[in-house]
Amino acid sequence: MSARASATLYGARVARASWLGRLIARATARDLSAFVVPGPEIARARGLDLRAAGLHLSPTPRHANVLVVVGWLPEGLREPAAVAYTQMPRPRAVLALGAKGVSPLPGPDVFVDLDQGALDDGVAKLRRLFAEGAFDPEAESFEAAALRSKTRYACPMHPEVVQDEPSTCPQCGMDLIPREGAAGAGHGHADHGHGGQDHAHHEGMDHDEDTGEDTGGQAHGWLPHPGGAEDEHDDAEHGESGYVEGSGEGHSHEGHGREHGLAHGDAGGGFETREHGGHGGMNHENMDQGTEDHNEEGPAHEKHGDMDKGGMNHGGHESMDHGDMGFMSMVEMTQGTPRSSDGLQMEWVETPFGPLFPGLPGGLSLTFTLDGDTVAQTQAGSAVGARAWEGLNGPVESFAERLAGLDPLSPLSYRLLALRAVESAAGARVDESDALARVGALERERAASHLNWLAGFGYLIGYSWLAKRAEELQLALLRADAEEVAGIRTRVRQFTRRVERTPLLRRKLAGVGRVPDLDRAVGPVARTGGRRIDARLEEETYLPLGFEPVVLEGDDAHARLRARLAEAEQSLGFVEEAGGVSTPGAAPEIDGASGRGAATVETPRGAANLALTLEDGDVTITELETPSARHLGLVEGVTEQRELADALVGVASLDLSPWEVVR
Amino acid sequence: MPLYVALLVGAIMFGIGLYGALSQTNLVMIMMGVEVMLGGALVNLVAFWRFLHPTVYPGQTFFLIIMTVMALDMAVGFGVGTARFRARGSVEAEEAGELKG
Amino acid sequence: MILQTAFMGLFGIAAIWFAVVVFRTHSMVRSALALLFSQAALGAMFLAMQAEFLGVLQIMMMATEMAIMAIFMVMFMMDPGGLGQMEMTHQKRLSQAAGVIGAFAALGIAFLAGWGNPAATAPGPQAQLRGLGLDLMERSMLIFETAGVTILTAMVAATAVAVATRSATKRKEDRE
Amino acid sequence: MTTVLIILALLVGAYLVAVLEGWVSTGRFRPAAPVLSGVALLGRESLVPRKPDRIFFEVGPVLLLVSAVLAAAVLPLSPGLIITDLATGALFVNAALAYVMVALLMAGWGPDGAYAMVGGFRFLGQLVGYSMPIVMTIVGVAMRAESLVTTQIVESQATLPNAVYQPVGFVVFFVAAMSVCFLPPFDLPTAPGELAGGVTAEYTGWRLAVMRLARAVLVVTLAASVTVFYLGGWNGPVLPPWAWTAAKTLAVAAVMLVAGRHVPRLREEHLLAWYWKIAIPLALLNILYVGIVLIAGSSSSMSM
Repeated sequence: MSARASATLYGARVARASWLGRLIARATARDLSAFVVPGPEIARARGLDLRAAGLHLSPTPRHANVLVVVGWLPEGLREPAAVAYTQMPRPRAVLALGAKGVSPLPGPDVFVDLDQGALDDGVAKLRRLFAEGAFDPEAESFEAAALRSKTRYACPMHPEVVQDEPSTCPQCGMDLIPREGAAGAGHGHADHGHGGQDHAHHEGMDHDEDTGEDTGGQAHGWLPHPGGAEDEHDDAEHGESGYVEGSGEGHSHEGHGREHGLAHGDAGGGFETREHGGHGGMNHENMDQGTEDHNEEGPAHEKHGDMDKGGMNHGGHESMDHGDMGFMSMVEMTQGTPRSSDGLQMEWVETPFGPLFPGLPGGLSLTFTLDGDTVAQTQAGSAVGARAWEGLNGPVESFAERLAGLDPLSPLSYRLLALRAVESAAGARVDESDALARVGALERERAASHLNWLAGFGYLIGYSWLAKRAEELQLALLRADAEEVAGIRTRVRQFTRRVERTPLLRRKLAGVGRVPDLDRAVGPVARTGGRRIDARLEEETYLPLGFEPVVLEGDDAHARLRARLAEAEQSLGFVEEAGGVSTPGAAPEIDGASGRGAATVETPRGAANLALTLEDGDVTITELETPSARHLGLVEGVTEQRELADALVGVASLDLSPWEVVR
Repeated sequence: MPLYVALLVGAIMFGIGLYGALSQTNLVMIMMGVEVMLGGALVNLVAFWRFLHPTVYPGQTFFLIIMTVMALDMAVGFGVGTARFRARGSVEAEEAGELKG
Repeated sequence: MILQTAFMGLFGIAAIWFAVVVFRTHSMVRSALALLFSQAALGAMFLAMQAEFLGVLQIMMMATEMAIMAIFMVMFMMDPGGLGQMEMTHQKRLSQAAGVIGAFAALGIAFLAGWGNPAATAPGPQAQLRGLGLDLMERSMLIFETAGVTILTAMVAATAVAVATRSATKRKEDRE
Repeated sequence: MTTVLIILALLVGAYLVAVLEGWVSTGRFRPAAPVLSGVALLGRESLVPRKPDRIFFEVGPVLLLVSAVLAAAVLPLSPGLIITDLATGALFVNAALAYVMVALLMAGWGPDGAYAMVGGFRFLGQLVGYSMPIVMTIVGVAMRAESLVTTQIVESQATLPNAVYQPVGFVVFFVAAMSVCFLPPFDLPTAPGELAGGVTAEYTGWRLAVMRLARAVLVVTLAASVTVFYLGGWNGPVLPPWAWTAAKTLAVAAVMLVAGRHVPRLREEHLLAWYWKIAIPLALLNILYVGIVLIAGSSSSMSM
């Protein structure tokens, strides 16, 4: 697909190529803004400098015209990426780096290898493509099967009645009301483990201009998981089976605008409005019906009676007999709902922050239920993690390679983990110089990883200088050879001092991201809670280096920031002492050895444990414990009842890697 | 002539505000009605100042005081509203039965 | 004079139209913003009436005031989308009657009373500002200061009422 | 004629601000970048969200632009070069800028997206913080000029700019001005990292171009108001008056743009707390201080 013959852009905008068009196309070619999938941190971890290549990074696909896909795209991200693509205004392009196959996405317009030189070439190619083919009268419209939305018909009274054809409800005889849902219903919620998650936010946009594209194809959010768009979700947990399509008959007039809200369960609506507590259905119905006919006609009451029953089935709110009161009771509406911490109940809006959220690592799917701008509930998961560790089993020769591929954010640590576990299983020993070189590589990765985290964190907290400088240092470190590391260490030290002197930084971060359950934490998160936990303490190689972990008090985002900076500097010191940054080679010579082995490596995020059995050159993982898997459980405690920005800072400060988590 | 235009506008605004304040069930909407009524009063005030006594400034002072009253009405209204919302979860007038004397 | 009347009429109609929208729309935020534009149109009308300071003040004050109204609106109604088709009025007939009677009463007074000859000119804006300032600082000082202190008291009192004390929250939790 | 000139000056200013912003954020000086990106945006589709509040969605960016231009209408570029010299000029600036918040609220509400909405309401909260200090500091300025007319305010600073005369007011006003044009660290409504662009997140194509233009004009307007109120406007030796105003305005804009890069974004709670607990008392003190200085100046019969 990449070998498209002529220089046409798949995502061209439908327009005749006039002189004006050519002018605009040329301008577009010189103004490329990129939305990076899975995320800019992956590009950085792979040593790519997108800015240097001339791409402007955009926080939302709406402002971008190039979708940059870095490396292999895991299954869970393909649909979100395709959604992001549909949400980019045309002309748009896909730039794939390193891997091509990204199924719901169209084939890449430009495909290059994963390195800086190739990236530069790719951007140049992209510019040519834009200059020549940004406007095309015959541009195809992009339509991914999974994204096509489909109109289905539901009964306003009985949400369980959903049919493909317009007809009447078998239970009450009312006309069914159309609503939109995704065709790919098979990708339901259970599949993604997301409970009531839906594409709440960023709904599709109607291409209102000049395109013949099926607007239904755009009916999905980019940040959210484009799963099934049915709205009967999450019933058990929130007792909201009383969802009713509120955008019924009388609802369509544009003049009264907002076709969603409480009386609206349409997944196609912007806000995912959820009822909490046990009496969802009822109030909806009253609202729906209570409009015009209340004061005038009698039959309305009868309807209400009907509905009361309907509601009660779902909610069991016995006393709810306001059919003849003529208005919706706010008291009853708010009665059973969970209270906000400040006692002021606001509507709960479920908002996805991920898997492609610019401030968080790509692939981390976070869903906040917002109560105003306070996070009331949190669901955290990973869209990119492995389905199961079993996928990593296999021949021992390539085992290290496979485990290293697990997490693009810290591949070396996992390679090392694999090697050590295999060696322990086979009873092999590593000589001293090798071990030292490994330490050098591991510590360099630690420093780079911390700087990479810092770049993303700086972006999240709106501290551009920090983000930029951290990125520069990280990229320089990845490209540095052994001699240059010393220079980088000095720069990191200066950087640290500068960060410590930054006004307002402490005020912003102190107290944010406290972990209520520190016992579950490992790595820097635990160490900033004053715990001296570090797998490196037990390693012999570190003894002569005089290793002492960076332990800080504070247990908040600021302490974590300082600790990571200090660790980065410390690690660079070890790299200097180790005298080399060579990556550890392939697995040692193991000839059909069998046995059980276990190893622990202090990855940049904390200790990862691996236990495996080796049998005739085949590896079977019996246990793999990663720091992010442990930390993912901390997210709720860090975010709930926090202001949105604080919650995000808290999550980011944990430095989660969604890649090393089982979905 | 312009005086009558202003008075007409003032009167209609007052009528709309009165209707709103009486018909709405929600506290905030009731307050909006009151604001519309006060707006009508403001129009009259400015018109009287401009067309009847343009050199007498207490008219403008009175305007400022009405504006203060509007702000005050907001402050007190929302204070009470928030307290009620906290206590009862509603700011519907229909549900404020216990406020009856 | 005719131009003035025309502008006053124009802004007056805008104000009335937006005021009607306030109670006609189903979206809370639209209500609040319609009220804002209604009041801003009144401010423009004041400008047309050569009350520059008052007009600008009205336009400025109302922006903030109504925006805050919008926030409370959304908060109390628990609904960003407006309640759609929900009925939120009561005693409709009575209110309509009251509104119409109120308007007609005001109109009656307006048109039946003899207002005397309208003044053709008003002092310039600079003179107005000066006059208003002097009035505030001399004759009406006590009144204005009283109003200022009153609003401060009201604000403090309202905040005190609205902010739940720790003990009150606790009591409520106990009760529940 | 003056109107055209001022609007032209505003556009040029907005252009330069855009160049500056690009320079500051990417580290590369690309004088053509704003034009390219503007033209490119015009060439892109402008999408409308699925269920927008259409009126708000369309009006938001335009209102933002209009209120920024209106505020600039009473700011003089040089003596006589002003669109309208209102008797209530200093107040009018505030009145026009109040609608920045309305515009952002509309832009946040309109597209029917959670990020945008949170952004819009965040700016409303921000307004609750900055609106009082900004008015109060202007009172200090107007007291010295004994007028709300902007040209007279500039003239009152012929000997000594207000930035020196009342430094406290200057600092408070400068900070508040940065909040009005939601520049970092006050970019709560548009936070790219926290809200993926916030109120601007749903705008694409020419609507986004309008939004960005409005934002740049807003920065120019606020920088110009700092210049007029505190830096003595057109006063200065050698250069022609308009050049002084332009140079000062650009310098202020540059400081605003650079300053934000070196501090993290503020937290909403801190923003409010600091404005109410620190800025407002400071602004009140400033008024008191100016009053005392004025009385002392007039009673000591120094011809000032």
